[in-house]
Amino acid sequence: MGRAGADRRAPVGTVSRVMDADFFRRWMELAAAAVEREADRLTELDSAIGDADHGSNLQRGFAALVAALDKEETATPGAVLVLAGRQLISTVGGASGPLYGTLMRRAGKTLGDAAEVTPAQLAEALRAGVTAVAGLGGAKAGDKTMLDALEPAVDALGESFAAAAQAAERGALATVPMRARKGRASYLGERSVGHQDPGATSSALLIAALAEAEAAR
Amino acid sequence: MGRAGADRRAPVGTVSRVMDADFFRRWMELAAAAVEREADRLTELDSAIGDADHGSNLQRGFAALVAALDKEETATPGAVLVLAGRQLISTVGGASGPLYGTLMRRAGKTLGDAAEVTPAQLAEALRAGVTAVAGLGGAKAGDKTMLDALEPAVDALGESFAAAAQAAERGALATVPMRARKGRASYLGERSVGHQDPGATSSALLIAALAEAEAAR
Amino acid sequence: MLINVPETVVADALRGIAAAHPELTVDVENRVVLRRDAPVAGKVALVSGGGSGHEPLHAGFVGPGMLTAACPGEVFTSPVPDQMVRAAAAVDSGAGVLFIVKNYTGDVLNFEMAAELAEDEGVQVAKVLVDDDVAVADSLYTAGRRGTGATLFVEKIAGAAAEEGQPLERVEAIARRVNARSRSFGVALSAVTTPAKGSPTFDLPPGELELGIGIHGEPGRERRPMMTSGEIADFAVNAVLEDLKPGGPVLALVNGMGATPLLELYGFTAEVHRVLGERGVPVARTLVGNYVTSLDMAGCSVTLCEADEELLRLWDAPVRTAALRWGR
Amino acid sequence: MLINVPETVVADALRGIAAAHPELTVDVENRVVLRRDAPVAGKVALVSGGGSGHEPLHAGFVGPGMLTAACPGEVFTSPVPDQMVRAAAAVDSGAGVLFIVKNYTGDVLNFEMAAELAEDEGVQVAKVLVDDDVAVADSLYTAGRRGTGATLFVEKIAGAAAEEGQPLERVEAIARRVNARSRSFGVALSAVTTPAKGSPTFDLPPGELELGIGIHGEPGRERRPMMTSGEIADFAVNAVLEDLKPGGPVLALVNGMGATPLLELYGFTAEVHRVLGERGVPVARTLVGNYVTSLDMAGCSVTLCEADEELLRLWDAPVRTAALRWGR
Ligand SMILES: Nc1ncnc2c1ncn2[C@@H]1O[C@H](COP(=O)(O)OP(=O)(O)O)[C@@H](O)[C@H]1O
Ligand SMILES: Nc1ncnc2c1ncn2[C@@H]1O[C@H](COP(=O)(O)OP(=O)(O)O)[C@@H](O)[C@H]1O
Ligand SMILES: [Mg+2]
Ligand SMILES: [Mg+2]
Ligand SMILES: [Mg+2]
Ligand SMILES: [Mg+2]
Repeated sequence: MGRAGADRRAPVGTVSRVMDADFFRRWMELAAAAVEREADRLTELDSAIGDADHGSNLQRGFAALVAALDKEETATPGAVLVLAGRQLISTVGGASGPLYGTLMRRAGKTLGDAAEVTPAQLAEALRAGVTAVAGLGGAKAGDKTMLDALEPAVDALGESFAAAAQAAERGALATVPMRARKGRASYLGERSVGHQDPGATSSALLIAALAEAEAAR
Repeated sequence: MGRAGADRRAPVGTVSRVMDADFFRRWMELAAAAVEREADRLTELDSAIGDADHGSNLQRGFAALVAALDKEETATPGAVLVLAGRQLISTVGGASGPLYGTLMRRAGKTLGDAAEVTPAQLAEALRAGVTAVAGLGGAKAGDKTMLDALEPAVDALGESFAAAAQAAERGALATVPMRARKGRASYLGERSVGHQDPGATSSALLIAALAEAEAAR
Repeated sequence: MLINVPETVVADALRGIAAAHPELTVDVENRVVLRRDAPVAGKVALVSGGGSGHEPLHAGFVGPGMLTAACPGEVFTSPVPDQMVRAAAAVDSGAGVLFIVKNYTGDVLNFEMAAELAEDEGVQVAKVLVDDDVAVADSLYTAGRRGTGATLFVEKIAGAAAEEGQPLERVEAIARRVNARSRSFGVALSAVTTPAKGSPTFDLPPGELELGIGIHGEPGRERRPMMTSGEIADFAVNAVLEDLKPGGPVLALVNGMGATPLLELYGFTAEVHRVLGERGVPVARTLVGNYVTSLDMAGCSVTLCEADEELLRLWDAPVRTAALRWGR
Repeated sequence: MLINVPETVVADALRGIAAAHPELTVDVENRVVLRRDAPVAGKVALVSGGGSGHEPLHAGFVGPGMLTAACPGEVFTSPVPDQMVRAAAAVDSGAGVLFIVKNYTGDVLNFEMAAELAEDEGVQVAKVLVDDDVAVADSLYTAGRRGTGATLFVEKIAGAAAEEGQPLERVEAIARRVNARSRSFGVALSAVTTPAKGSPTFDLPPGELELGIGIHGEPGRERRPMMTSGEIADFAVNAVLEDLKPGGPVLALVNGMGATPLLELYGFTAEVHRVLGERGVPVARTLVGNYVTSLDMAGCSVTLCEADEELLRLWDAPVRTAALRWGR
């Protein structure tokens, strides 16, 4: 169904254009740049309901990821995401490291070794990634985690990357009134209400970077 | 010479009236009250160029002293001062404990077991006490210590207790521009300049209490 | 802060540990601290780790009678799987490895990934989760109770069992037993400043305190006007006892969060003993000090472990680490 | 602050020490902490003491191989002579007592009075003054160098000599030698708050530090904009070396002032070793931790002691106290 939506827009937009490894590398670079730019804000959010490290965790991880992409050969979109996932797992730590790492790795593995992938294939791969994240962390929508940004984003991906970015951003904002049920924000109980989830916020950055990569072609 | 001055004023003042053990107990009680009242200021002064304990040190010591005077028999002025000195030594600690304790003990011993003493005898006894303090601590006038209040006070005692109190107060104020050469303020070197010495300040309280005791008769 | 730059805080500390402790092997690049004599033939190895900022936990507990290796993450950030995989490979004598994991999502996930990878490499791995903090409800609505002070009890007692030559299942079972019988409650008198953030993680005015805090600078469950040491002891000990209900003597850890002077901590210890006495709980052993800390946070925690003869014997067994040492 | 009321802080702590350390005798009323087995037949006894707020110094160093008794005063206030007289009478086996006194006017005067009184009671007393802090010029214009970190070296090494059964003159001579060969330099990153005052003893904004501080919350000789751990190590180690000029290997104490996280202290240790390496000074032993503290002050000090074979042997000798333990 996401596919149908994408196909419908194809004649006027660029959404249905296939994406190669270059595109995925650019996505990762734009994501790294966004994390770098927003690191202090992410840490600030994590300071309110967590342990004040989300920004520096992702900064370290995405810097390592970009460096690895510079050094290692990645011929396919899948290879880019698998390498990205491995790097995040090996350098981020914390809760977000294994979760984001798993997101990327599973998405990459789902893409297989195709040299080019369609938006629909990407949407499917990311959905598999998000499912893996839910499986690993045991969270579901409304628990005030990254899933609250990722799930709506994946749902909107078929429409357009820009729509996905908007959905992710809305999802992140929607975590503000939620009471956390997973991760360390859950320790706060009622006191977690009124703060935006740092992981949902960084997820929105990640999807925004995808829309940026798309817009820049 | 101090004596001559005191004698000159005798016809119009009360200075030459002899003092008994009661008088000395009252002096100690008034001193204790003054310390109690000014403890925070003494600690504040000690906080600037020392270790922020002078007020609580003397509070503890003078409270113990008053309690001891309540409990133990003291028949003579000398006995009052010896007991006071012993109590200060056993309860104050720090630099001021042994120094004030020695001042009192030596003054008390100098008074011997006379039932009543004259102002001149008290002046002589306190001078002996001050000399003992200088001997014990190795400080001299201008070193920014209690001696800078005690020495001028003893010099003025022959004139009147009120004059001694004024001299002590002036002496304490005069420590402000001094650079400390003894006690922990000396560690600060030039940075000790501009602060009033806590020990000189408490010495001024002690002599003021003597004048108060005198005025109250 | 006494640091160079936030980015090198952990590596700098590891270089310092290497400099001060020739009895340890410190792999600064890969962030693993090992007993120099590891692997120890025939003995089960204990690997723990977690975010840095809780020192001496865990690296200060590496040595005969306690941990075989520690894997320090970034400040307040779980280590990555690569560290534990490397540690496990380095310490496994063939008798297997016990991972001691504090219950935080990040620690759990990273240790889980590491266990899978280590097992792929042929290492037999068992895991024990430490979750002793009664300030967090152990319910569907939380990530479960946090691991705090009981980690020290688990590491010490399981370490003694391993040193005795007990097999992996036994060491694991003892570790689980210690955790099951341990509960903690913590209080913050000031917030914590991490190197990366450079300012306090939350505002806590001098006249207030946070009840039910963890060890990561997160706010607690409740803020109150300052309480006396005695009132805090009443609150903390009762919170622990309500959950633990010990039937016999306890091990007590009176733990400082980092910036609380030992003088105050000993005064608090007196109050903890008073409350335990009032509640009729005998105290078998008391350990006082800054052991499971939260950087420069002022505050304290109380951990009680319901002892039995075996646990007491293993607690008293010799230990020789940087931060905990007794016996011959 | 984790206290009841300022007036009972020291007594509360002593009750806590008694509760946690059955191996010590604690006379709470008279403020003396003793080895339970004192007097130890045929052995010289070591008595130290000073203001409280420097824990674990001194009570944490009472035990076999170190102090025989400690006399804690009020916070930052030298103890009174009565305490040392009582301690000396309780620990003297007939072999005499060594008073270890940090060089502060108050400590010097109170220990002097105590020595006279104890000698009147027939106890043979020797005294050693510790004055290692190079931040204070040892001149006519000061009360002389302060006693800080070297106190730990003196207490440990003289304690080992006494434990070996050496006579009073020898133990005293060794203590003097340790002091003569030791120098310290300290730095504050925050001011200290005493229970009695309840607010910081001086204003030190977060971006500044005080160089050349003591352990009583007094400001230092100079205030500067914040320096890195490496720059502080350069400054402190060079200040010590300028005065000490060691011809051989040194013992190093990298000491925390109380609120500096161990993580940071180990990072600083790495920098201290770097500077010593650059200056060609070999390090025989390194002790890292919060040992000679100043309540909740953040900061650190470096103490170096030029070692020789005898001092190293005595340093390595077994010690069994609350805060320092090694050997069998
Ligand atoms: N169980 C979970 N499932 C999904 N996301 C989670 C889970 N636990 C935590 N997160 C996400 O991780 C974010 C925190 O990441 P980070 O601060 O890097 O790790 P840590 O909490 O270990 O310090 C949270 O804001 C949340 O979005
Ligand atoms: N050597 C000395 N001779 C005379 N007075 C001294 C000497 N050293 C210190 N003092 C006095 O003692 C005062 C400090 O007393 P206090 O704060 O109670 O003791 P401490 O300095 O040990 O904390 C100083 O202000 C000074 O007046
Ligand atoms: Mg976090
Ligand atoms: Mg003082
Ligand atoms: Mg974290
Ligand atoms: Mg003092």
